[in-house]
Amino acid sequence: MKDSRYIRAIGEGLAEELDRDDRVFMLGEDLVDAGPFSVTRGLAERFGTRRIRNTPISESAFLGLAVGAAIAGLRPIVEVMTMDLFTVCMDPLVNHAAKMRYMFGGQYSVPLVVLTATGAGVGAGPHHSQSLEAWFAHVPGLKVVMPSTPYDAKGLLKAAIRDDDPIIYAWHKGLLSRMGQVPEEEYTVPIGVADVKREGSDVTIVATGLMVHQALSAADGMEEAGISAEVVDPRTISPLDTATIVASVKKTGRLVVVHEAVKDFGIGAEVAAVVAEEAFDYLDAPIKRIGLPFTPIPFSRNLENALLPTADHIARAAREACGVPVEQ
Amino acid sequence: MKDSRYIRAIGEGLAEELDRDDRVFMLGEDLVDAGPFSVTRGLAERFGTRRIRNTPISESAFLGLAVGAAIAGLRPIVEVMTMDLFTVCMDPLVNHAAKMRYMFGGQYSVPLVVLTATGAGVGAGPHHSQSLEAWFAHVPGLKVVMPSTPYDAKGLLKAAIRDDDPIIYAWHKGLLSRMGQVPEEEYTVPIGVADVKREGSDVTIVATGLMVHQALSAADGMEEAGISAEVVDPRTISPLDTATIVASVKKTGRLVVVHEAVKDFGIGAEVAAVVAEEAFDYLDAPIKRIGLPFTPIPFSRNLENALLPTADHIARAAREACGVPVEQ
Amino acid sequence: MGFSNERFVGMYRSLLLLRKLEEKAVEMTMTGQLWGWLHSYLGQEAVAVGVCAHLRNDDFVASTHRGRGHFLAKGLDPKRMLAEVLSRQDGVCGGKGGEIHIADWERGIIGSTGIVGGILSTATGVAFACQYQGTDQVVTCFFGDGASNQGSFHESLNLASVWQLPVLFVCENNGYGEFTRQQDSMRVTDIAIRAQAYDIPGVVVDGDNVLTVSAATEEAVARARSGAGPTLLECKTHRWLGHYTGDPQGYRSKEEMEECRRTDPIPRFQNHLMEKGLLTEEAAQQIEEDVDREVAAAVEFALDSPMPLPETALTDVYSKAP
Amino acid sequence: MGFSNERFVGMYRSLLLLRKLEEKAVEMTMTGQLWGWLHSYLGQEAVAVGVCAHLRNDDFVASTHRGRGHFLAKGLDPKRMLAEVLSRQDGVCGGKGGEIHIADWERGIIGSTGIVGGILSTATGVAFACQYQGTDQVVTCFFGDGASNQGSFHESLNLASVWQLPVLFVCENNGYGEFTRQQDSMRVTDIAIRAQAYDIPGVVVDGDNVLTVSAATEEAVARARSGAGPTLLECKTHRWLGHYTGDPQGYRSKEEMEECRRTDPIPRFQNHLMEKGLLTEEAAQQIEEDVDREVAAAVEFALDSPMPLPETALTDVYSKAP
Ligand SMILES: Cc1ncc(C[n+]2csc(CCOP(=O)(O)OP(=O)(O)O)c2C)c(N)n1
Ligand SMILES: Cc1ncc(C[n+]2csc(CCOP(=O)(O)OP(=O)(O)O)c2C)c(N)n1
Ligand SMILES: [Mg+2]
Ligand SMILES: [Mg+2]
Repeated sequence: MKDSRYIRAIGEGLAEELDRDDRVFMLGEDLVDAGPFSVTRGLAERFGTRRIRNTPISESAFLGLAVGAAIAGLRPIVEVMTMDLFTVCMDPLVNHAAKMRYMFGGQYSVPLVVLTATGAGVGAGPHHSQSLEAWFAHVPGLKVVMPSTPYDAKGLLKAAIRDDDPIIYAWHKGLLSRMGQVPEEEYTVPIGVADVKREGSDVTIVATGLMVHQALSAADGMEEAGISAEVVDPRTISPLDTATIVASVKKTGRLVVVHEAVKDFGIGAEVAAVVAEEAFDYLDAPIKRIGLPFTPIPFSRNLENALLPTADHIARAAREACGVPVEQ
Repeated sequence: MKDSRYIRAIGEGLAEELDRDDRVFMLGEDLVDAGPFSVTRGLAERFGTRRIRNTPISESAFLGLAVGAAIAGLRPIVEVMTMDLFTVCMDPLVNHAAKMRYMFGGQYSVPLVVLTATGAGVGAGPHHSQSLEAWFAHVPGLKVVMPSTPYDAKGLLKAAIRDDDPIIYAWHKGLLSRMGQVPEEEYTVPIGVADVKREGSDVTIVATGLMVHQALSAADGMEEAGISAEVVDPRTISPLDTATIVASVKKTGRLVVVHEAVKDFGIGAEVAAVVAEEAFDYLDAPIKRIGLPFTPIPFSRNLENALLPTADHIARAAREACGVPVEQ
Repeated sequence: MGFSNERFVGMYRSLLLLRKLEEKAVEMTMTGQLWGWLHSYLGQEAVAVGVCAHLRNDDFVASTHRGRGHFLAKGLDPKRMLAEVLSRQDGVCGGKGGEIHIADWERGIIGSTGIVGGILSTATGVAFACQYQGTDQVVTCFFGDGASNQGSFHESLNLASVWQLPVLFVCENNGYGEFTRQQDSMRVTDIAIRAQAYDIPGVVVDGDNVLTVSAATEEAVARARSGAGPTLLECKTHRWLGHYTGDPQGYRSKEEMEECRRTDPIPRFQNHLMEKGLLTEEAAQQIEEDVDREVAAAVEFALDSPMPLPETALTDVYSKAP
Repeated sequence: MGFSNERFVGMYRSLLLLRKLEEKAVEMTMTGQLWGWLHSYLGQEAVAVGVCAHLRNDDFVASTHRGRGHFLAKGLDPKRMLAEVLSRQDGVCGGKGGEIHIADWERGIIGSTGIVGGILSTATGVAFACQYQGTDQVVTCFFGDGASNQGSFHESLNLASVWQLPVLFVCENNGYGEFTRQQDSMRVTDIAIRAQAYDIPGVVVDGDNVLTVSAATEEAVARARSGAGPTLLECKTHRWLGHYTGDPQGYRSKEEMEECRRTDPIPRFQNHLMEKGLLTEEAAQQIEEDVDREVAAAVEFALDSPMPLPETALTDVYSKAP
């Protein structure tokens, strides 16, 4: 094991897979000069511009091109700079990548990874801060992963690149410089398997992306109040590992779901619905959901901060679920 | 009251509002010749091609154009032929129509109605059958309505045209020729208000679009088994009338949610989550959700039929919730 | 063109097969044997045949909702194609795709999709893979005049130009997008002029003449194969029927509907072959009978094929079943 | 151009205001007083000033992430603009928009958004409303060279052409989209050539010369106002700094970065005015002092303005609060 930053772990995952398999290549805006987030730093020098390509500002065409390349046997990794920008390229993803295998009767697969930055909190404003994973999770044929640690970031990325189906890999801008342990040796993290990031017995907190860390700090803070919180990180949003979530709730009897996307019609609703269906008899309290209020994300720092879910919100909800509310 | 077809009710709603207000106009492909679904039949003859316009096959630009026209004081109605085609025009809707009022500090509104056909069951295949309302319901700034009867179709349409914010109006292809009572006199159906389509005391069935009718027939069928089902049609998906739904579940103690969209991460999850949060103590059974299995929609009639939710599915779920399962 | 006589006669046969199979499909739609809508290719056959005459087996095509001509010309078995149009189990996509969504990867048919313009970038991507892997295969992407107003047209042609990809963009200009005339959706007469926006060749040909289509294609394919990049080829042609079978065509005059059949590519090519002495009356007769037999066999095969098993509705969503 | 002397001097003042306010904003970013990134307009001032000189108060502009020049030239109060860039309560959008998302409807500033190419269709829609309502207002839509590769460019220009809408598309070609050179994202040298795809005029001018920009705009605006439809005007200009403030510009040589300042529009125009006797040293001095005062006042105003109240984060989502 070694200590590594999240961004470094992503870079390593990319480099290792590019090294392993010539069919792997990358497309996106400004990748050669490492893009605004520097995720691809050093890759063009090492692998050349045949494999690390700058594109015109034509997301729809270059994502569609990647779909074609994937069908023809390559394994493209495409960067769509931020998740907000999928609005200009939903079609190659949703109507083509996701459905071509099915509608043509399984004649071919579309092994494609779409790398994208999600998340708010960095002053990027209404058009560069959205979390839209719920859209993609609702599309059969796609998979969606959201790593919260350097370990998961590298392991899920490598697994995604080796997977035969189209995958959205949404990393969080607020995690870029977060440190964590990463194995020295080769490993992958399986797609579709949740991770219990902290064990506990009183309440289950299901959290994704940056919110995993808010949930962990809320859980730490609740210890002194005598509440033992379990934090489950689905890691893969679709297919969702409902077994792990349901098992946790059966153990704790209480559920808080938290994500950074707007609460309404977000992935937290699916988690809550699954539990209300499959662990109903084990629930001791109403399910709580936490997410962004139903508004776009404003630019101003203090407005943004007024909206984003925090450890404090999570702790309050968890304590309320446990019948130990904080006095106001 | 008079008997009217769903399609006729939509056409009347359009004509009345075009007649009432010169700022109202329509854009879309082949509207002048009434489009493949004939929703706009007769309108070009009556209102001329200044107000009923054919567009090039450029959904992104003509929807964006409508956003600009709305900002500048007009009240556009845009047709995006089927809901599947939003994949090529999410940006003007999600990043522009939905957010411009907010991000510019409320300087203007974007009064825009986007008419679109949703739904499967007519052999339209994987690219013309999807129900994607969950995407739009997850976007702050947008509203979403889904009328299930001629009455609601006309009333919601007129209300939507008069509303100052962008609204997706998703009508169902399978309802086009459905008959129903429509008032002779002027009326609107308020946005954001659910309708209890059938009263009952044992189980609440929340259903949208075409599924309202499947739910009603399931409810009728359950009567002989002594189960009294209440059918709630939200009519507006966003903002969702959670008060009506929660009140119904508080009365019945049981909930089945059904929609035609794929079940996973669909709007049924939100309904279930809201109830699991707000009516938890009133629930006597696990919440059941019914929707399309997690697959694209195939072309073949018998494959399509194998996937679509039916009255039978609904009845089984409702009976199970009530503890009166059908023997297999 | 350095084609052998047999090759020319083969093209004639191909035109006839496209025509006759399509007439049959239209008839089956009108008589309710076909579920869904049919977007007839009648009248446009010279484009598919003229273009595909220059493609190798290992080259690729991408197609549209009006794609049966392209599929047949690229070698898709008429039986399995018709079975798919009838959404049967033995259809080339097992009944999941139907009329509009057809692929046959083994024959280099990438696919056709229901999103106008949607396949252009996919096709460009297959061309990218050819270049990336250093093969000399080329990709042909068919699309309509209406599709050239989609953003994907612009972005895909630009991308193909920037990377000089081996792709031939064939715009079948039949003058209509659904019920709307070309002149109501753009002010240019020749869509080929749009090639200038990407600094690639833009060529206009009579799309109802299989020889002019073929000659222009020969050049464009050679160009693509040699690494010199994409071409935009506009073929002016005619859609004999409505947008789909059953379209009442209130937007089109009777005269126009008759007029547009005047340039029928089949008698034109037949006359040419006969004048050149490449085809005799007897040979033509023989070919026609042969094609009739093939069409009849396809119809029989398709109608005999069962509907797909309901449980197959759940397969093929992912590469590995969960 | 039939401009009065005052008008020319006003343009000079405007250039100076854009430059100096922008220098200040860059400085404030480098010193951490500004939250977020800043996309500097330094070097491109002649485009905004030359174009907006021909717009009436009731005309419209739509802008980009690099929009401060357009806003000021169209009359946005520097105070309220800078306050928005600093995301303060008195910002023209109440701090919700910030640097990239600014509108001032009262001054005909439709808005700028974070989606490259996204505003082109919106702007076209405002032009549609002008035509629909029979006014003679015109809309100018600014965008970059990189944006011309987006599908929205293609679709919007085509739509504006089909309906002959009163809109002027101004492409500010600064040779880069973020860190990528124009020649790596398209093979055409002049983006204006793309106008041919829509049968509208495409004009190329030296964008660092306020007079050539102004002359071309005059013609295009007159055209639009008279109902003759859209124009694509390409202004070749230079982005002095990186894509955003702090961009290390590893992709650009030192020489290029120095070289690109050679065509500085301000001394060029100043010399011209002085040669023509329209500006004296003293007048220039006076204007500069005046502009300095205005910039200082804007800075003071913006820094004095409080951060927006947290509860305003929840307002303005819908027209009526639920
Ligand atoms: C993005 C999109 N918009 C609209 C449609 C509906 N539609 C199907 S075919 C068609 C016309 C296409 O015209 P053209 O490209 O000229 O092809 P043709 O039908 O003439 O072969 C339209 C508008 C669609 N399928 N996809
Ligand atoms: C659709 C979209 N793709 C990518 C980006 C990221 N991005 C922001 S500015 C920019 C470059 C734009 O280049 P250009 O249009 O030439 O304008 P300039 O920055 O040179 O003024 C890019 C790629 C974005 N905001 N939107
Ligand atoms: Mg056509
Ligand atoms: Mg630029």
